[in-house]
Amino acid sequence: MPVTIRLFARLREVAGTGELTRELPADATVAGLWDQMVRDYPAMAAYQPSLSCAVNAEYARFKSPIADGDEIAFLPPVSGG
Amino acid sequence: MPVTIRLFARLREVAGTGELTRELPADATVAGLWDQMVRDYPAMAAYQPSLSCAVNAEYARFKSPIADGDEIAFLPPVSGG
Amino acid sequence: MPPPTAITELVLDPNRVVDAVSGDGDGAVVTFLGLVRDHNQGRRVTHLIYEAYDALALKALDRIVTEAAEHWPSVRLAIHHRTGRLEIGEASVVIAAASAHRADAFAASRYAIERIKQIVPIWKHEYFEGGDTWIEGATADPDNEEARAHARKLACP
Amino acid sequence: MPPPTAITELVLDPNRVVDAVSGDGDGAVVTFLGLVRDHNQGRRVTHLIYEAYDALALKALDRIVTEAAEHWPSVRLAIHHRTGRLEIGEASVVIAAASAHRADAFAASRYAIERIKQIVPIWKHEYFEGGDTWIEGATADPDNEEARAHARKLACP
Repeated sequence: MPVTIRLFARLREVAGTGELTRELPADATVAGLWDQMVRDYPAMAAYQPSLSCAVNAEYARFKSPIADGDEIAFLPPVSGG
Repeated sequence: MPVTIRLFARLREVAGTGELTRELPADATVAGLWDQMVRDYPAMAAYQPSLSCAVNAEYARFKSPIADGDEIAFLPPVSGG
Repeated sequence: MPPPTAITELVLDPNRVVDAVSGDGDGAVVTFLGLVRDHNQGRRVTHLIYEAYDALALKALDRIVTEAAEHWPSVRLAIHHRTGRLEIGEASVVIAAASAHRADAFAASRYAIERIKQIVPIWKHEYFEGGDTWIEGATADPDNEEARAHARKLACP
Repeated sequence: MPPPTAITELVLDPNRVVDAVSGDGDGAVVTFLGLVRDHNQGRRVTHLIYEAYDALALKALDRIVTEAAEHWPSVRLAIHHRTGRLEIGEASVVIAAASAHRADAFAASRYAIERIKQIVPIWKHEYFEGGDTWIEGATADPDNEEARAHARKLACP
């Protein structure tokens, strides 16, 4: 199933783009997708301990399942304000 | 010696004016002047426990002496802000 | 640059008070606006008239700025207080505190409004449906250390 | 009336954020302005670029407004955050908290800025003399009750 991946700040720079698409198996989780990202972009591994994620613009857990067409975002530590 | 008396808020209303002049003896104090005010305007007596005073636009004590030409102000409890 | 303290009959402009304090090194500006409320202690307020002993009120504001600088040296503080007739929703006082540190900016602006209510010779004449009354708050005494400590405590950090 | 929360590339107008919250019953409005400083950790900053996950950032701001309403029911809160390129002295965030009670208005606005730094998906790209760097602060987790309690504690009363 197709999903959209959103990347921000340093993660966006590492990937060279803020938006990717991937084809995932039906039982995919956010954690599994992140593992795939780290394989594709090893420099992202450093963010593992401090990462947040969102599914369809709602904060989510890494164990959350992914559904067809979802938008998954990986968020480095935030610095608004 | 001549002095100017400034009155504010309720005290101004009691006296019917915000500014008075009085002729005082050379050894006058703020407390003595206030006693004279209360004699002239008995309704002011209620303010005795909560009153502040100033001499020449500086906060002062009631025991402060008064000099020729001073401006003495009597201030009911404040309510700025 | 606007002055740090002012007593004025003109409508207050919060941006102008902020301009009096903020510089390129500041990351935080906290402002406090005191507004005329449409009610007070069950009365339906129609408007207020603020009376001030202008010369002393300005000195009292300056004193508060000095006190705040002692407590929070990183802060620059400005206080503009209006006098005369004010309608509902209008600002009677605008305080701005700028600092590199937001905790200090919050503390100094809170301290300032508490001290204003304690020691600045300004009086609120409240006009409400059915009458009017002078509001009488604190006996002004800048040397009352207990009052100052109370304001310091309310400012928190 | 302006919206209570906004993520925008436009210059922020503090008066507009105040207008989003203040009503005739409010005696106090506290605003917080976050400004771009000309220095950070010894670096001479030239400008910042703020990047946001807009859709989630707006929801996070709404969440903070809801949280503040739980803690301080008397307060109405508005938060506008800017994105894109900001010059020194410009406001990156404007918070306004209106209440009949000044203590609550101070507390809610302080709470809001602490929570923004904890959970709103916005990132600061700092450009300084000699380079640039991403500022990385808190791992965003709205369900982290410890972080929320910390923000509550800093808000004081």
